[in-house]
Amino acid sequence: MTIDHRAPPPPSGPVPWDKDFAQRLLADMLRTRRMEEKCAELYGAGKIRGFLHLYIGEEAVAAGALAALRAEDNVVATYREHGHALLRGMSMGAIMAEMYGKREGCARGRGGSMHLFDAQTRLFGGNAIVAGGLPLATGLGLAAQMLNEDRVTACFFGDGAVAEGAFHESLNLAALWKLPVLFCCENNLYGMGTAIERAEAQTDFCAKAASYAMPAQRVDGMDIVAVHEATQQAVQRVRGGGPMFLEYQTYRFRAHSMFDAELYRDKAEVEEWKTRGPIHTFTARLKSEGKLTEEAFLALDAAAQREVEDAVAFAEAGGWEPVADLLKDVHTS
Amino acid sequence: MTIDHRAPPPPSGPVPWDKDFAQRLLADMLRTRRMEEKCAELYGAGKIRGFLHLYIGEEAVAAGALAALRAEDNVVATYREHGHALLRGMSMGAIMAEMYGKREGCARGRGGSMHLFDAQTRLFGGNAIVAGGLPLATGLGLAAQMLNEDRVTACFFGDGAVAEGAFHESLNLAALWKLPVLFCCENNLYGMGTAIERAEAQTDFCAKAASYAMPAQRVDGMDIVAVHEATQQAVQRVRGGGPMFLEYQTYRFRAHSMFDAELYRDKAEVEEWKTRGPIHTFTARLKSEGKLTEEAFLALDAAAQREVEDAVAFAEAGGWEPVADLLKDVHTS
Amino acid sequence: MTRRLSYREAVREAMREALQNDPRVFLMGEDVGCYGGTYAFSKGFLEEFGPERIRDTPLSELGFVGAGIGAALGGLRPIVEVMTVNFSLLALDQIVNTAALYRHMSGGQFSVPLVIRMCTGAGRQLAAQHSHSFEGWYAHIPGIKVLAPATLEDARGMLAPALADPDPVVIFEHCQLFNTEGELPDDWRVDIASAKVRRAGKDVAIITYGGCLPKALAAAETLAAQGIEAEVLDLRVLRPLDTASIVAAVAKCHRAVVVDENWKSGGFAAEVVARIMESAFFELDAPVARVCSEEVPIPYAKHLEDAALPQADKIVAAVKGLFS
Amino acid sequence: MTRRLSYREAVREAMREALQNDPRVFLMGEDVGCYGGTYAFSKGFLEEFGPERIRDTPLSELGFVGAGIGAALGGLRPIVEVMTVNFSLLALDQIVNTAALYRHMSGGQFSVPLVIRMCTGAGRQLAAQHSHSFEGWYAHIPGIKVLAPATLEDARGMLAPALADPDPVVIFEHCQLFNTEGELPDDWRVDIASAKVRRAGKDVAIITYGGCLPKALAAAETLAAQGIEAEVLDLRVLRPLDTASIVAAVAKCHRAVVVDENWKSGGFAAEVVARIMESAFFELDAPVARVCSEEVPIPYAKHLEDAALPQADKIVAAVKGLFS
Ligand SMILES: Cc1ncc(C[n+]2csc(CCOP(=O)(O)OP(=O)(O)O)c2C)c(N)n1
Ligand SMILES: Cc1ncc(C[n+]2csc(CCOP(=O)(O)OP(=O)(O)O)c2C)c(N)n1
Ligand SMILES: [Mg+2]
Ligand SMILES: [Mg+2]
Repeated sequence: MTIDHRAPPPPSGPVPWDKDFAQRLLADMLRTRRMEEKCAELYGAGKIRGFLHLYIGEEAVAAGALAALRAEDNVVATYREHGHALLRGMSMGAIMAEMYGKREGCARGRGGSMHLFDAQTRLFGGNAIVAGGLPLATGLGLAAQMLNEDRVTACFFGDGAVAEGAFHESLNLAALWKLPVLFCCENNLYGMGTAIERAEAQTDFCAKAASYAMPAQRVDGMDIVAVHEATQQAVQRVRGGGPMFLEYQTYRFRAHSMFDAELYRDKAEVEEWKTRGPIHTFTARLKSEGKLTEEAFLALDAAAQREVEDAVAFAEAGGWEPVADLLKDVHTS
Repeated sequence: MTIDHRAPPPPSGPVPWDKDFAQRLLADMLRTRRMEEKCAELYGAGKIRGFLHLYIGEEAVAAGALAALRAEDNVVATYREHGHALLRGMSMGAIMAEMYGKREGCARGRGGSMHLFDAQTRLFGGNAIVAGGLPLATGLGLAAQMLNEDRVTACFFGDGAVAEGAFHESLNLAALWKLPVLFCCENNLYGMGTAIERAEAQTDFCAKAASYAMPAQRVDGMDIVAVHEATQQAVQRVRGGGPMFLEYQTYRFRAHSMFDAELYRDKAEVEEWKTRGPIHTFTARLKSEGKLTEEAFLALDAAAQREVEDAVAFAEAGGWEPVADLLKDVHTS
Repeated sequence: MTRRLSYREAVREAMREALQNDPRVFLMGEDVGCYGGTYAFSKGFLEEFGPERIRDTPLSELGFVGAGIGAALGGLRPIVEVMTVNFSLLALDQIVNTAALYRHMSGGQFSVPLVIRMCTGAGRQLAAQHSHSFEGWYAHIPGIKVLAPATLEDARGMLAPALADPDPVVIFEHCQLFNTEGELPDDWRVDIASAKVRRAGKDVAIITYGGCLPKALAAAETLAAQGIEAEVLDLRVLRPLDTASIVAAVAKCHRAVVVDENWKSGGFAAEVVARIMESAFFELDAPVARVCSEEVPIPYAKHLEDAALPQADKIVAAVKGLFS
Repeated sequence: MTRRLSYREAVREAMREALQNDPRVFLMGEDVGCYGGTYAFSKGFLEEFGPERIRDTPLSELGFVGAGIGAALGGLRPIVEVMTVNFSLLALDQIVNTAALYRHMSGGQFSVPLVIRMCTGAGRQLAAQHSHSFEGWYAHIPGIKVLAPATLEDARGMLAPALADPDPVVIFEHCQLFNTEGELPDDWRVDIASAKVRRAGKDVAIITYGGCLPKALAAAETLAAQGIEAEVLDLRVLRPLDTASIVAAVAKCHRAVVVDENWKSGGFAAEVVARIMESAFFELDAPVARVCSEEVPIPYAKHLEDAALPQADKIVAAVKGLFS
């Protein structure tokens, strides 16, 4: 039952993509990273409040996986969804303004960090209930199937969610009805402070999927190449037939939320996983293949930083939803 | 996903028990059967009301399994628990009086058919919420483990319960903590009117158990010999180590409850399964081995019928809980 | 013109009509298909509309209610049948934390056009776990509408506006009403916004809904024979609550009894009393009384169950108490 | 003599004492162990009492609450921590249909000596899904007791009688109280049966509990400066509710405002109003007012969240409304 928390060797090997696509995905990770580093800072400054869950270290998953989706597909995410929201296509300004609680935010300040929604890019939230998004994703899949729409629903959730009854009921329904849903488990080894082997009698998640007769695959979630390729294939399979389960093995470099003293894991473990950081390892691979120069990297990074600055400026300049509108959007009319 | 609903050949083969034990288990099945046939009649006469779920056809499971337990073990059952209550040791009179709603019933008329409880024999109910007993059983196992008591908790539930989140969460907890719980799935192929292959993406329940790293075994639930032997071994294993899952393949001969028009299954299917009836096949085997004469059978049956008559007389003679005591037993004091 | 039929038939007609008129509508729940519906509401529908649209689910209340929410977001108009309110506790997280909050959390970007139907109430000797009535809980939640059809018109007429509503609607059908028969007027169309006076009176307002409506009407007849004319107000819509109709009835009668089947403490009747306190206090000639279930899990035995539930004679007694 | 400490420390002391005094007591819940408790209530306990008795659970609210019930039946005295009331919806079926009903369904053969603790309430900008207060729902259920410690004494003292109770007890700890500090008297022992007057007054009774108590006391100070002496009654025990103390406060002041953080419609305050209606109507010089949360999911932005919740100034305004 004890599983190995030590990081496997850093991702390496050839990158089977052209320069443009590879740089786009690198940029996606960089944009996410820079945005969240800024969020952490803004939290310290009291500009962002409530709970803030950073995705830092896990960027290869959202970047690699979302790039495998089409515009008409659906995305369902968790409270750790800044990356998913950004890379699905929300403007960083709308995200940042929402975290500020400003009316320029996607929910005009009602949702905050855990509730990023975007109808235009079919991002069905942000959800602060662990595993709460899975039944929803199943239903989105059902709608696509019954309406004969060619839409995959990608549903992201953590390893902790796997113990919830909602996981069980949703995977069974999706498999029973052969719904076009891709279950994307971001296994970062911990649910808050609880290591996976202290929460799961069976830590092999593929055995879990088998209990719903659902095909499953384990993927190195620190390797954006592996993530993207596996997700591409999975999405294709889901498009044609029933659901599939992907386990992305990843790691969160920061605390669970801004309140976490991290008593439950060794600094050394974190440091070891950092050597597998999705951004620097991918950067090195691209450089070694001649698909990226240091100048190009710096340009991408500078662009990301500028985007963050603009987003912050946008949020700062934003206004507050009038208190008179407090009761708005409880109902449609 | 289509599974075969046709009955396999009737149970046969040698009975590895001495005459006394074999006859006792036969008597257990007979007592249960006669009691429930009477219940059906009394329901028609309006003496028993509410929901009534008969176990007719499935008696080999409770009879065989409960005979493998000790007095200090715990039993958790469902709303289809008349057999479990009787064979765990409750008096038929207390059961019958409870179904009448009389004060001589085990819950003085408060519970009825679905809520038979007996502290003395450690029967923790009767539960009208599908899968509601599983978390409870897990906790009873936890108590035994923490208090260092040598108690197995046998938890009965149907195939329908397997789809519930409570099943998932309970099996994971029990396996994770290595609790002495025996999960006894009475797979009668239907949850109400829903055939198992229309409810479960994975109809191989052993694959389900594997997803909790829990040992599992499938047993012919119409064969009391198979049931008892497998349960014996399982109980031994549970006593020493962690939990185990047993799937008893059985069949309900009657409607789900007294309101069911049975639109969902063929009469022919029912008739075919009746050829595997646990009582007549076991009777035949015992006779062919010379462990039972026709006279002995008739004597057992007559005793069962007498017990039923006595129980009915007891219930008939019982009184009504005074309305003044309506609020009793909401709290201890 | 009117037509004789049962509450069950009225619900069936409403569902069939919805299924016929709108291809986005489908019915999903435990045993709605092959079994014919636990309470026979959908008997024959599987044959008529097929297994895609009459969708049997596994025993997974949280899962399939959540799937209904997702399906609604995805463009369908699901009618999700939760067999009984008792089992809806298992689905409450999805109803509260997803369906009800979704529109607000998304700043109005999404709404959830979902209808959930469930059987509620006691009176059939099904004992503690199968006799709940939690309408008051549901009526507490901003973001959903809560309906309690008690008449044939409402059984027939409430579904269409519920399905047309862009937000989640929960419909409670009381098990004691299914077999009641009556005359359905040809024009059975109803709103889902207002309370309705079911019997005019002037001496006391009996305010109720759902399964207690027939008991209130019976009590009113008894009282009439004794010279007390009761006005019976059927709330119909528990959220949003039609305070104006409550105030009007109290202003007319100056005395009121609130009747429902929730346990008294913290049940729905308390809210009605509080509204009267806030908006009609100076109209009152006597304190408002409540007739609710006793503070006990509902027992199986008939005499105990009867004693635990609101009954016409208890309503009569409560009304008389207001005049003594 | 008194001692300075925080609400959090008071809860910690109570738990540590229970763990030390009774080997049957153990603490179970998400992240109570390695993490040190989500709100640091059990920091250091894992080291002190070991992983058997400080038991981290998977994310399985229904499962581990149910396991707590079974463990209680099996002879232990579990303290089950449900991280917040928000997640308790997932466990509600086990709490209602098993824990609360068990004794009754078994005709008194079994009881369930279980304590469930949970964090409740809003005010920390955690938005709609993390800001619920469902105490009113729990207080509706026969078979459980519901406590709302709002003071240091209650934080320190309520756990022991709750654990000694043979039946299930649910304790709501409001998240806004955790860091409040004060003086704990040496004799902090308390009952779990009665309401308590926290401030004596004669002009108006402010009736509240939990996270709203400090707001009510602040309002009372403001009112005092304006010549209105408010009596502040802390209900403490929401089920069974101490009606006598409510009636006494109303009989003394003849005016009352009920304050809680539930949404107003169908929230706990409605029950308090209904009790006053039933038992103190003739004492009232004005209709009882309620100050509750607005009928909206709690929004994230601070100014909106503040506007959605009861606040001292709203209480002051409501009181003044009673005198105009
Ligand atoms: C139903 C529910 N229970 C508990 C929580 C509190 N909580 C928030 S995040 C979290 C850990 C979830 O872990 P995991 O699913 O692995 O996701 P990760 O945070 O690692 O991305 C917990 C326990 C919650 N939000 N919802
Ligand atoms: C949570 C819940 N959902 C629905 C029901 C209604 N119901 C009662 S029994 C039953 C079928 C259960 O099937 P199974 O578990 O296979 O047991 P069986 O009746 O076949 O013994 C259903 C749907 C219930 N009692 N509880
Ligand atoms: Mg995780
Ligand atoms: Mg079955």
